[in-house]
Order: sequence, then structure tokens, then C-alpha cells
Amino acid sequence: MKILYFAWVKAKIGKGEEDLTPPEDVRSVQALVHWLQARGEGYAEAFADQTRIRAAVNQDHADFAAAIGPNDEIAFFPPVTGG
Amino acid sequence: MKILYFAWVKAKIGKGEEDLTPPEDVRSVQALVHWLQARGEGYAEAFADQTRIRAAVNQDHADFAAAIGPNDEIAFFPPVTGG
Amino acid sequence: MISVQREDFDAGAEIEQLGQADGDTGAVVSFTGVVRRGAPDDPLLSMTLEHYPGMTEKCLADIEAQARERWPLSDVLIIHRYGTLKPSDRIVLVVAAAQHRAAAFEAVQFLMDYLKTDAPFWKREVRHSGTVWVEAKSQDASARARWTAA
Amino acid sequence: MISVQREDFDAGAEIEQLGQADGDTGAVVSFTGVVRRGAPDDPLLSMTLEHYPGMTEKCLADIEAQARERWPLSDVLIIHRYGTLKPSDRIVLVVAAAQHRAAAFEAVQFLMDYLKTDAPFWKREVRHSGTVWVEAKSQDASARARWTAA
Repeated sequence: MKILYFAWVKAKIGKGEEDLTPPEDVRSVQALVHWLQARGEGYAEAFADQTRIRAAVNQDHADFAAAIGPNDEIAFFPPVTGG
Repeated sequence: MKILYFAWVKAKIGKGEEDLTPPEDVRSVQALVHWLQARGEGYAEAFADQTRIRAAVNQDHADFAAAIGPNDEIAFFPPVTGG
Repeated sequence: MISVQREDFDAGAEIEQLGQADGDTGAVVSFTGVVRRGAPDDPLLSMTLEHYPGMTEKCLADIEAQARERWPLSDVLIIHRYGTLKPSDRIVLVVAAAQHRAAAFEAVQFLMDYLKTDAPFWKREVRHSGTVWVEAKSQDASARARWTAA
Repeated sequence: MISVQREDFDAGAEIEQLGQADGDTGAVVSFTGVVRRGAPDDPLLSMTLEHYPGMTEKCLADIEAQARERWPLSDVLIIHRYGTLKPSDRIVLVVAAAQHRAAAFEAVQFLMDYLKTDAPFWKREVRHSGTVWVEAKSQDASARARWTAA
């Protein structure tokens, strides 16, 4: 599973991209967040306030209930500020 | 009194501008229109349908009730189509 | 700033300039009016814009002042051409610069609506079928009315 | 057409091109976003726009398609820059061309509102006082909501 981080999420985690293989029971964005939170201090800090985090699955905005699979590209980032 | 005509009003009257001295009792745009209508065929034709005519007094849009005097600049034209 | 001119204008240069009007400009909205060719069975060959020199400038300066009073604008530009134009030629450019986009969008729409109903311009079209004076549109009057409604 | 690029753009050339898109284009509306210097007591030194390559293009193409479905547009252009910008630099250009002005104005406002809430860009500001990530504004969400209300 390809996981991307942007803006201050990336800064807190300390990397922009990684390939991870979460356990099989990680089947939603929410479950992935929980699993990532346990991976270390940077992750815990990045995901501490989940109201400040948005997600995309395969480059489409997705909510935390969205289903995910091993071949998906998941991204986490703060609310966007383009324009 | 300086009187200006634009667009098809000018085309019907056959001139864009003239200096005229209407009688003293011509004290409104409406009275001026009536006086002009009697000046000839072109004028009569231009002012035949007064719903199609707009006026300006001293370069401000004015309605037919507006007062006018000998030193004013009066203009007659169709509804504007700028932009 | 307003300008009533025969010559064409450079929309990009004007937008660029208004964007630099003030270190706090964040939004520049422009409207460019272009001569349309119109119905394929009776194409436009040319269009002549007549205007009322003196009153035109007065009218554009007045609508600029009204827009500046209604919205916090860092700059405003209105350029309106007159004379004979061909299809695809530019007729009018309205640009407003502001800190935020809502003010700039509203001001340009307001300016266009007022321009359509107030500025003393008249259009004569030379079409394949003959020459006609363009009639004023009732939807322009209603577009303008929305700014005085509430 | 959409473009996500580091380089600056020429708003005038783009507007010119969209005005010629089609013999029946009468209205070209543009929005140019400019980097603001901000509060005089804590001026902006630079701003870095980060984006999500791939998703950004997909998102812009999608909002362009939505706009074309809602309004009869002869052409649409969205250019969004990324990388490090200075005050007064251009960030974004949105242009819509249509037969009549209402469609062009509405489409550009719609595109900007969607861009603000949907396009995956993030701004990091280097101010005199330090470096901060720009927070999303709740008024951008409400501006977007007006397009789905009725």
C-alpha cells in the first residue's frame, strides 16, 4: 500500500511517501489511521487531532469510512488551501 | 440651446448636432420633443414612438419631465447598447 | 481609471498592472467583451460603436466611483472602444483588483451591468443581410436592477 | 485546458486565445490570484505551494468538466502554480469564455470556489515572524456550498 503525506502531516512524520503492508484487518482509512498512530511519535503527533486531517484514496477525496485495499494509494493531508 | 442626436435618431434627423432657440414656453424635455416634432418629416419620424427615445440633459440621463433652459445641452438617442 | 478609445488594448498588461496596484492585492478579475460573429446564416461583417463624447467619460467615471464606494477595491479599470470593429475584436475591458475575490467579482459584474444600461454607446451592425442598429436588451435592465433591489 | 506548473503565465495571451476560441465568444472572464504581502507589521517574505502531483491534475480536470456541464462555455483554462513565490507573484489563473457574460462570470466563480476547497494545494508562508502553514478558511467552504444549495 502506497501512503503519501503532505504539508505539516509530512513534516511531522518526516517523510512524504512510504510503501507499507498493514495487517489484513486494516480495511478502511480510519483503521489505517489507527494502525499508523501506533508506528511512532511523529505519526502519533500527525494524527493526534483527526478533525484536522483529510484523506484521499487513489487521488480522490475520501472520508475516513472509505474502504481500502493493498493496491490502493492513500494520502493524508491538512484541509487544502489552493487558489 | 445645443441639441444632439445619436444612432438612428441622428440618421432620421439627418444631423448630429444643432443650435436652436425654441420658444420660451419650451421648458421641459417633453415640450422640446413636441416642438421638434413640428420641425419637419425627419424629426416627426425620429420622435414618432417616444417609448424608443431616451434623453440626457447636460450629459446626465434625464426623463422627459426634466426641466431645461436656454444654456443646456440636450441629447436624444435610442436606449444605449454599450459593453 | 477610465478610457474611451478607438485603439485596441492589452488586457494582460492592464491585469498585470492592477495586480501590482498595492502590496495587498490578492484578486484581479477581468471581463473582456468580444465582437461575436453571430448566426452562421447571417454573419456579422463589422460593427460600428457610436458614443456621446463627454457624457461617456462622465458616465464611466461615475460608475467607477459607485463601485469603489460599494467594495474595498485597490484599483479599477474600464476601457471601452468606439469606431468600427470586426468579429473577434475586443470591445471592452473591465478589471477590478481587491484583497479578496468576492469584492473583485462583484465589482466587475456591477460595472458591466451598469455599463450595459447607462453608458451612451450604440452599436450598428453590418450583417450579410444588411445594416441594423442593435436593440437594447431587457435582460440587461434586469441584470442592473439586482444591484438596487435590497 | 488545465496546467499545473512552476513557471509564471501570461494572462493576456491566455485571455486573447480564449477570446478567439470560437467565432461566437462574446465574453471572457478571468481571475488572477496574486500573493499578498499581508499585515505590515509581519510581512510575507515568500510562500511555498506544495501539491499532490497526479491528484491535482485529476481534480482540476474534474472541476473543469463540471463547469462545462453546468454552463455553455466555448473554452475554459485553469493554470495553477506550485513552488516558491514572492509577494505580487501570480498564483492562479482561471479563464472562461462564453457567448454571454452571465455564464462566463458564474463559471469562473464556481471554478475558484471549487479550486479553493478541492484542489490539493497547501501553502507555507515565510513571514518576518516565522514559518506557518496557511489554514483553510471556513468562508471558502460556504462559498463552495452555494453551488450545491438549490
